[in-house]
Formats: sequence, C-alpha cells, structure tokens
Amino acid sequence: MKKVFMFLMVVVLLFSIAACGEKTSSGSKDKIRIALTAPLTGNQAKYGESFKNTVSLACKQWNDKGGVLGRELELVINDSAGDSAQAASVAQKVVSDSSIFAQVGDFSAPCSMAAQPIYDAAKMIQIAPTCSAVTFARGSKWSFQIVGNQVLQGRFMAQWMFDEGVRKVAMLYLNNDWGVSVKDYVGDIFKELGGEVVLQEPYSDGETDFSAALTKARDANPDALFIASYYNDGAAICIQRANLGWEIPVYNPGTVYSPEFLEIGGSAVEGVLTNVGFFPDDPGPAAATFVEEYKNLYKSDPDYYGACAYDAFNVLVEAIKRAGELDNEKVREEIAATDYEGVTGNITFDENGDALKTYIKIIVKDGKFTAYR
Amino acid sequence: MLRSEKICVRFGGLVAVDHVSLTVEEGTIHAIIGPNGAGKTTFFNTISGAEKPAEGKVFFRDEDITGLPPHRIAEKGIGRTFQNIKLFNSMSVLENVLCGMHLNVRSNIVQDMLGMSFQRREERELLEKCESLLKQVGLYDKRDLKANNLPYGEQRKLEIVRAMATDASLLMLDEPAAGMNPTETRELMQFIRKINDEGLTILLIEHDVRMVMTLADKITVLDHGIKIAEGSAEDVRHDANVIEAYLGKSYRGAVDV
Amino acid sequence: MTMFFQQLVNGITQGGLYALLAIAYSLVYGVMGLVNFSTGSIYMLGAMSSWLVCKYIIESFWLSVLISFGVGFVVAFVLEKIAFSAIRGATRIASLICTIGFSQFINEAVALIFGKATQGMSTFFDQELFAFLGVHISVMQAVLVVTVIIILVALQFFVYRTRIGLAIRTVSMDEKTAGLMGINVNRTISIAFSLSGACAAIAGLMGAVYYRSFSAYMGWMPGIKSFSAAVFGGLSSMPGAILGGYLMGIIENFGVQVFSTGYRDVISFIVMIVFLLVRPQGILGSKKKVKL
Amino acid sequence: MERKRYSKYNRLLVALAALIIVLILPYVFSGYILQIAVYAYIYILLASSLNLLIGYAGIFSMGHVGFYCVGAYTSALLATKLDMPFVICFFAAGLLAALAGAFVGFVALRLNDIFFAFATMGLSEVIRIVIQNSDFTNGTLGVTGIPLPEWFGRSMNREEFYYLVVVIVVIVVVLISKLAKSHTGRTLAMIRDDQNAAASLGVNIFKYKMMVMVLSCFIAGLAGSLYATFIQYINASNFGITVSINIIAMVAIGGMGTVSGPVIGAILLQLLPEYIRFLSNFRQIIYGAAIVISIMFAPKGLVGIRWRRIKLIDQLCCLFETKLNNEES
Repeated sequence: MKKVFMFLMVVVLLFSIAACGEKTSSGSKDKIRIALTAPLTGNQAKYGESFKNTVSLACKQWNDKGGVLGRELELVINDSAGDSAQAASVAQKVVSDSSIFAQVGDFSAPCSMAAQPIYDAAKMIQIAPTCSAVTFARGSKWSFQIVGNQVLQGRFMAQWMFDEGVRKVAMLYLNNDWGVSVKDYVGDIFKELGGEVVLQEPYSDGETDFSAALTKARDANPDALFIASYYNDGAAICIQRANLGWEIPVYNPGTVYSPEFLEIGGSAVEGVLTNVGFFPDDPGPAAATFVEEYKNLYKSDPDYYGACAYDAFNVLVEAIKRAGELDNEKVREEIAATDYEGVTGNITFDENGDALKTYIKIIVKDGKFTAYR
Repeated sequence: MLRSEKICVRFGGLVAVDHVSLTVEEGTIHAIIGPNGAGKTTFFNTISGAEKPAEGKVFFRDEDITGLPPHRIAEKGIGRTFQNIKLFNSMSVLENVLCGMHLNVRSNIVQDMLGMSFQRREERELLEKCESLLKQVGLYDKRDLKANNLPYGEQRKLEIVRAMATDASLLMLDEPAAGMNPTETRELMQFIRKINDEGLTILLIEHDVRMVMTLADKITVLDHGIKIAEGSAEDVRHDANVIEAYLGKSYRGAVDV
Repeated sequence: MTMFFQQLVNGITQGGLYALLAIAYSLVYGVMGLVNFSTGSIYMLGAMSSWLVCKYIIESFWLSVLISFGVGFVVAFVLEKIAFSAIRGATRIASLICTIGFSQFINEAVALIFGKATQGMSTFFDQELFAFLGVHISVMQAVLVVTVIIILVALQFFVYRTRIGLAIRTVSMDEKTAGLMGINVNRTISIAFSLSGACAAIAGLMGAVYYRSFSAYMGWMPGIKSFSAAVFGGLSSMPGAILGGYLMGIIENFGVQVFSTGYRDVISFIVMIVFLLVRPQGILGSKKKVKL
Repeated sequence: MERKRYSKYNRLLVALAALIIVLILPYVFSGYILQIAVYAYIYILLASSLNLLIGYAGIFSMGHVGFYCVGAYTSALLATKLDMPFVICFFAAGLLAALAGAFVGFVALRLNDIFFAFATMGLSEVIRIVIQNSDFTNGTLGVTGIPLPEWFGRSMNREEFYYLVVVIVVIVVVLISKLAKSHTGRTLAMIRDDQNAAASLGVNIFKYKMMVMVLSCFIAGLAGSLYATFIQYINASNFGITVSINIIAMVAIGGMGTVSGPVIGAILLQLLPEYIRFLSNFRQIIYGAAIVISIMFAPKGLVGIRWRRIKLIDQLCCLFETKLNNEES
C-alpha cells in the first residue's frame, strides 16, 4: 500500500509540475496574446533566433505606439526545435490556450505543415513567414505565408537567367520539400521561356562532396549553374566548382544570402547571382528604420527570414487594427485584403493566402553582396 | 543406430577428418579418443550438423541425416553437450532444463501471446516433468540457482540433463570430464553409466583415457583425422598404432597404456 | 574521356578519406572483433581540433595534423577504457550500444559548443597543380593523396615491422594464445584502438581541409559509409580496408555520374549489403573460423 | 510465498493506479499534455517492439525506424489516396511493415550481430531515401491531410484517439509480457544466450528470429500508423537514424529484456525534456550520455537497479515509511 501511495505521489507531483508550467503562461486578460513558434533549438536554431528577435522588435514597436485596439500586445514564444512532431504538439498547446488569438510561424515547411491541421481545426490564423511550399497556403483557409511561393520566385529566377542570355542550365538542388519545388518551378518556367534544362541533380541534406555532381554537370555543358541550396552547401558547391577550374555563372534563389556564405566560400563565391526581397545595404524607406532599430537592439544585421517574420507580425496586427475587434473571421478577411508596404517589399495576398512579392537582384562582388547593376 | 560412412571434412587444404566410418550400436557407450588435433570434435560437429562433410554420409536409424542443420538433427533424437560448457547463464537451473524440453512444446507464438488455457496447462506439465528430472539427478535443491553459479561438475551434469530433456535416444558428450577433479570424474562416470543403463545410447569424446577404458563398450581411436583403431578397451590398449599415436614411434611396444 | 578521368580523380581523393576511416574500423575489428561506432565522431573531432588550431592559434597545416593526431589518439584511448574495458564481459551488443551513445554525445556536445551550422575552414594548398586535357587536379588533392599514402605506408610498417605491430597481429589471430605467449593483450588492444582513433582524426582533418568546412555532424555519413567500404574490401584485412575505401570512393563518383547524387548514399549501402550477403569477408578478407 | 503474493498484489495496484492516471489525463490536462502523452505511448510501442529484438532475442537492429516509416507511409497513403477506413490502414501498416521485416530478416538475419546492425541501418536509410525520391509517396513534400479515424459516422476527436492509442498500447504490452513469460520467450532467451546450444536442443534459430523480427516490425508498423494518423502530416525526413538511436536509448535506459523497461524508458525520455524546458537544447546529449551511463553502471537499465542499495534513497524511504506508519497508527 505504501508503495502504491508513493508511486501515486510521484506521478501526481510530476503532472502538477507540468500543469504549473502551463498555467504560468496564461497571463493577464487585457493583453492581446499572439504566439510565435520558431525553431529556437535544433538544426535551424539560427533562423529561430532571428524570428524571435525581429518579432519581439515588432511587438515592442507596436506597444511603444500604444498597442492596438487600446490593448497591449504580448508574445508567447514557443520552440518547435525544427521537428514536425514537436511543432504539432506546440500547435496543440497554442490552440488549447484560449487567451492566444493568432499564431506566427513556423520557420520550415514540414513544421508549418505539421501544425496546420491543428490550427485549421481550431480556426486559428497561422501566418508562416517563410513557408514557401506551394501546398501550404492553399491547405487551409486560415493559413498565410509572407515569403512568396515558389511559383513567383521561380518565374523571377527563370526570367532573369533567360534575360542574361542563358539558354542551357544545369540545376543542383537540395533534396527536400523546398529544393524539389524550387527545381520544379524554376525548371518548368525556364523551359516555357524556351530554355533547356540539361541536368537536374538532387543531393541529400548533409552531403559535403559535390565534385562528382559538378563533373557531371560540366559534362552536360550548360551556360549557367542553378543551385537550390542553403549557404553551407552553396559555398561548398562553389569551392568545389573552383577546384575543378570550371568558370560558369552561378544562380541561386535567395537562400545563400548570409554572411557565412561569404566567409566559407571566400574567393570561390565571387560572382554568384542571387535575389532577395529585402536588402539591408539598400533598404527602402520602411526597411531603413527596421534595419537601424534592429542593429541598435541586437548589434547585428537582420537577415531575410527574420524580415519576413517581422512583416508577418505587422500584417497580422494591421489586420486586427482594421478589423477593430478580435474576431478571427473578420481578421482573416482583413489579412486576405492586405496591401501593406513591408520591409520585404509590398505585400498582397492571392486567393490562396500566398503573398505576392517583388525581388531584388544581387551579386557577390569583392566579397560582399551588392545590388546587381 | 548411428552409422557414418567415409566422412571427410576439409578446412582449406587441411583434411581434419579423413574418410572415417564408424557404427554406434544401440544401448552401448561408444568412445572416440585420440590426441589433440585428431579431428574428434570436428567429427562430432559433423554428426550434430554444425559442420558439413565434404564427402561421406551419416545415417541415424538408417535414415540419411548428412548435412542437416543442427536443430533437425536434434529433432531426430540426437542430443549433445559441448567441450566448453554452453549453459544459458541468464537462466536458472530449472529454466535450463525447461529449455531442453523445447521439442516437446506444442504451443506456438500466437498461443503464447494470448496465453490460452491449453498453453498454460502445457507449461505446467513441462514444469512437473523438469522437476522430476532434476530430482532424479539430485539437482532439485538447486533449481532456482543461476546456472553459472553451480560448481563446475554440476554444470557439466546440468548440461547433460538438459540434453536428455530433449528426449534424445543418442547422447553425444564432448569431453565431459574436461577440467574435473578425480572425485567429480568418478561421480560423472557413475552418472553416465546410470543413464546408459536406462537405455540411452552414448557417444563420447574423451581425453581421459583411463575413464574411457573402464566406461566404454567400444572405442574408436582417431589420429590426424584417420581412424587408426577400433574395438574393445582391451583391443585398443594393445594396438601398436594407438601407442605410437599417443607416445611417438620410439615407444612402440615398450609401454602398455 | 575528360569526364571519366575527372571522376576518377574525384573518386580517388574521396576514397583516400574513406580508406583512412576504413583502416580505423579494421584495426579495431582486427584486435577485438568489434566495431567502434563512434569512429565518425572522432573524424569530426579531428576536423574540429584542426579548425580550432587554425582559428585561434596559427594557420599551420602540420601543427593541425599533429594536434588532430593527438586528439584522436587520446579520445579513442579514453573511449576504449570506458566503452570496452570497463564493461568487458558484457555482451558485444552492449559495447556497440555504448559506442553509439558516445557518438551521439560527442556530436551533440560539439554542436552545442560550436553551433550546428557549418563553419568555414582555413585554406591550405589552394592553387591548381595542373590541368591536363580538362582534368583539374589541385595541390590540395595531391597533398591529400600523398598524406593518405604516407599514413597507410607508415601503418603497414608499424603493423608488420615493429614489436607492437606484431603484438597487434597476434592478438588479432588469437587473443587467448597471445595472452598465454606473454603479450599484454589489454595494452595491445588499447594501442590499436587509440591508433584507429588517430587515423580517423587525421581523416577528419583532411576532410575539413579539403572541403574547407567543419560542422558538428560532418562525421556521420563518412563514418557509416567508410564502414561499408571496410566491409566491401574486407574488414579483417588492412589492405582490404584500404582497397575498399578507394574502390568505394570511385564507385560512388561513377555512381553519381550514372544515377544521381540523390542516390549516392544508397549506392554505398547497397554495396555493403550485397557484400555482407554474398561475401561477408569482403574482397581481400578471410573467413574466421568460429570454434564450438 | 506470502511475500510473493503480497508483491504481486502490490504490482497490480501500481498498474491499476497508473491506468487510472492515464485514463483521467485528458480530463485534467489540456491538449498539449495529451499530444506529448500520445507521442510517449507511440514510443512505448516502438521501444517495446525493439526490445523484443534486442532484449529478448539478442538481435541488434539499428534500422527500426525503417519499419516505423513503412507503417506510417502505408497508413497515410491508404488513407489519403484510397480513402480507406482507419482499421484497414492500421492493419495494413502493420502487415506491410511485417512484410518488410520478413524481407530484411530473410536477407540479413544470417549475418552476425554487428553486421546485422549495420545492414539494417543501411536498409532503413535506403527505405527513407527511396521514399524521398519517389513520386508515389509524394517525395520530399510528405503526405498531408491524413484524416483521424471515423466512428459513429463522424471523425474522432483527439481525446477519443488518445483512448484508442491507450487501448492499443495496453493490449500490445500485455501480449508482449505474456510472450516473454511463455516458452517462446524462453526460446528467444536461449538464442540470445547461446545459439549453438539452442540449436543443439532442436531450436530452429532462423525460424524463431524471423518470427520475432516479423512480430517486432508488425508492432513498429502499427506505431507508424498511429503516428501518421495522429500528427496528420508525415515527411520522410522525420524518419532518420536519430529516431532509431532514440528508441535504442529508451530500451537501454529502461532495461533490456524486461517488459516494463521500455515502457519506463519511453515515458521518461519523452516526458523529461517537456518538464525541464531548458534541457531541450541538451535533449540529444542527454540521450547519448544516458546510453553510456546506463550501459556502464546499470546494464539492466532503470528497472534493474536495486534502488534500496543506494544509501540516500534507502534512508529517504525509511523516513517516509516511518512517517506513514505513524500516521496509520
């Protein structure tokens, strides 16, 4: 009997700790609470950190202006660790907290999509700043994304390459949800324009040796190389391309835009062409203040993903302001009708909830990203 | 009962067993002796299925069992023990014997999972059988000990009991007296004699020539994989080839083993 | 034709790394019939130590080699004491699980300290050595190949011409008898294990320099693939492991040419599985007899 | 004998208490704890099934995640592409995973332990990469919109699904415990301890290994189906080797070759990082360290530790007991 009693005590203790942890998060009623879910730990922690910084900044800016609807805003920050199971449980946590009105996040497509059915069922607005998967925004009425989906960006990149006189392109792409769709859309549109895709070569996450793939690409004799890679793979590809003595223009859809790319790549990434919706060195009026405040607060340059999260939060709060009340149906309508001059350019949504975006062309010159032409 | 015909086993270029034929008569104790590296254990393994012969045939009760896998050989009714004791050390003495009953168990994996009454009844019957077997050999008091906590001699005995539990009609013992002191050896000899009297046929390999001489009805001597002599203890004792094999050429005729 | 030779060059360069790692596996397997799953992590630690040297002390290749060697040796030594010596007598599976735990621990600890992101590495030997009919070979590739060959030759010398080497070979053949012959089996195992760690660490350094980057998880795939390579060539034979490493590098690169980079890992796994089934002793290995 | 009956009665009470807690959980806590609990239950299935291989039969598989993946994909694809009801998806997932297990077992079980471990790991990666590269499985995009099961003409809610998972886990764990105590369990232990001896007693080693492999993979497939149905979105990148290692950690820490070990290991390793949020960065490190520590100091896992042997705990218990006694009297 004693044993049973002890066992029960322990179990009850454990659960009450958990319950306490939960209770502390439900704060005062007079604040508008908005959840941010981002990978604060795990492989994508770098981006999660950036999300957290920019959204906190946006929240602070709103509160400095007196909040919205006369109420202060409060952020509830959750960690999805970049793991989709974790993202789903966080989503469950968010929807079961009735004080939370809407949700910004997640960073990656798998996490955003794992959380989607839960938000959908709870009729909660989910703005995923950087989920460019084509199936995401159309998957639920309540889902929006800011970065612009891959159809648009694909068209932009394909057109750019074609305008530069590229007629034959070889593509190396990261074999995940993002890389595959980038390859599909860029490739398809490039073919529509009359170009020829001579090679499409996937590689797995974590691959370090690209010499074989590059040799194969060189053998296909293209005019340009398109890499759907993040900064680390992108830099490795450029280095190994240089080792092969292969001179060829390299295009990338904005994902290598990070200081680490320049640092790892060194001289080998000179001349890489990429795009960006937001560019700290050459900001528009809205972006200029954002960059300045961010630098003051965090002593570093904001990155593109963070800027998207910043816009996501602002789009959401603007919509709440326009709706005039905390009614999810109304706010949703207002978001869909957004026409907002964000730091990543002008944002409007199509009928699915995909943002329609403009892009800036940039090139690596003298070890720095500079505007193209 | 057991008959091997011209068995050959080769390891690479080495011929470990060279055309060995022998017949084990039912109800006897048959011993195989020979110096180190004579191919005794290899021969044993060939019969019990652990080794496949390159040539030759093995018959058990006139049935060809050549090259069958070990568990099929066990099914035919041949039990064996090992030179270095192979008990299941994570289990108790009783469980070890229960393991020996494997071939008598009728319930299958699904029935075991569902725990049907039939399966439970069978388990009880097995338990009773094992306990009576342990009582017979005097290990009943130690049934709950872990197998590797038994003294060495009793571990040997347990291994034999476990092999007996398979309902084998032929028991093959691989150096059962290895590492035992004289008292333990004597007890073991009595034990072997006793189970033989109960009708089990025994084929054993032994190093301890003295033990073999008193115990075995028939002795086969191997040297370098070749059968050099066969017969009763008396015959073998005086065989010139045997003496040579054990002691070297110069001793030929000089010593009586 | 250019393509063919270029892929061959690529394959040989990469194969060198695999060969070094495969030797690490083979040394351990030889003396104790076990596999050190954390070989890949030691590869990463080798890379990490050279990265630290270059970043915080001095950009010197040879100092990096020395430090990596030391780090690999020491880590493997400690690992052997913990995962194998301390629990000798436990099952083989326990040891293997223990090395898996270690591997996980090392990788994640490094990820926590230095971040999970890829870090840039100093450039050594950057210039091109020569280009012939479009086949480009960089000085780095040449250095890599030469260093690997030097290490392999040194190891061969060590194993076949020194007393400790003799002890290692004896223990590989029969641990019990070696012990009876007065060889200190534990020390021999310890030395072989540490040496294997040093080999892996040097491979890591080479990898970091060649790919100009270091990251906490860089050892994962090379670790597994070089095991495949070792199985392929013959885990029980050192020349076999070397051959397996080089062949695996070459096969992978031509595999990419024929299939696609996406299936690159599949190629090495399938080679391993096929060899495990058809010829488990590998190309050059020999079957070990198990005594009943 | 008296003591034995007492402890049996005690154990039953503990189990009952645990069951009550499990059953009232959804009423007391929010959806978040529910979500974590379901993951923990799914991991119980995985850890218990792997324990059948590692703990009982001594077969070291490092590719268990592969079968989990097969199960998850089978269930997800049947549900989304063919609109099959959950029952069919669920059992089809188990069967296909079992089939995959039979195939892998058939080709790889003849290898020795280490080679088997690497071969299964390689095969599980092959499975993952093939799924990732094939259009039929939706490639790297993953399968979306997997429905929750239906009953009484409507879709189950998450609480109801929670109970379904509980029922399945209890059934599986009870069946495994029966199996472990039966002759088949003993036969597997024979194989684990000494294969040559087992064969000499007439055990068809390959057959038994195959059976346990198929059974274990069947359970892993069921777990995969539950996972896919519960999370409603799956992606091949969720089925990497790390998952295998986590399961191994659960088995090793809880206690290999025991029924309760994997259950405790799975709950502990799944819940601990939730309780102590600041640890979540250390999660994987903890897994690694816990494996090493438990193999070195507690080879039989948490279940095998004699807690009373540790002085501090013993003193605490004594203190507690005297207090209890005082209160009772």
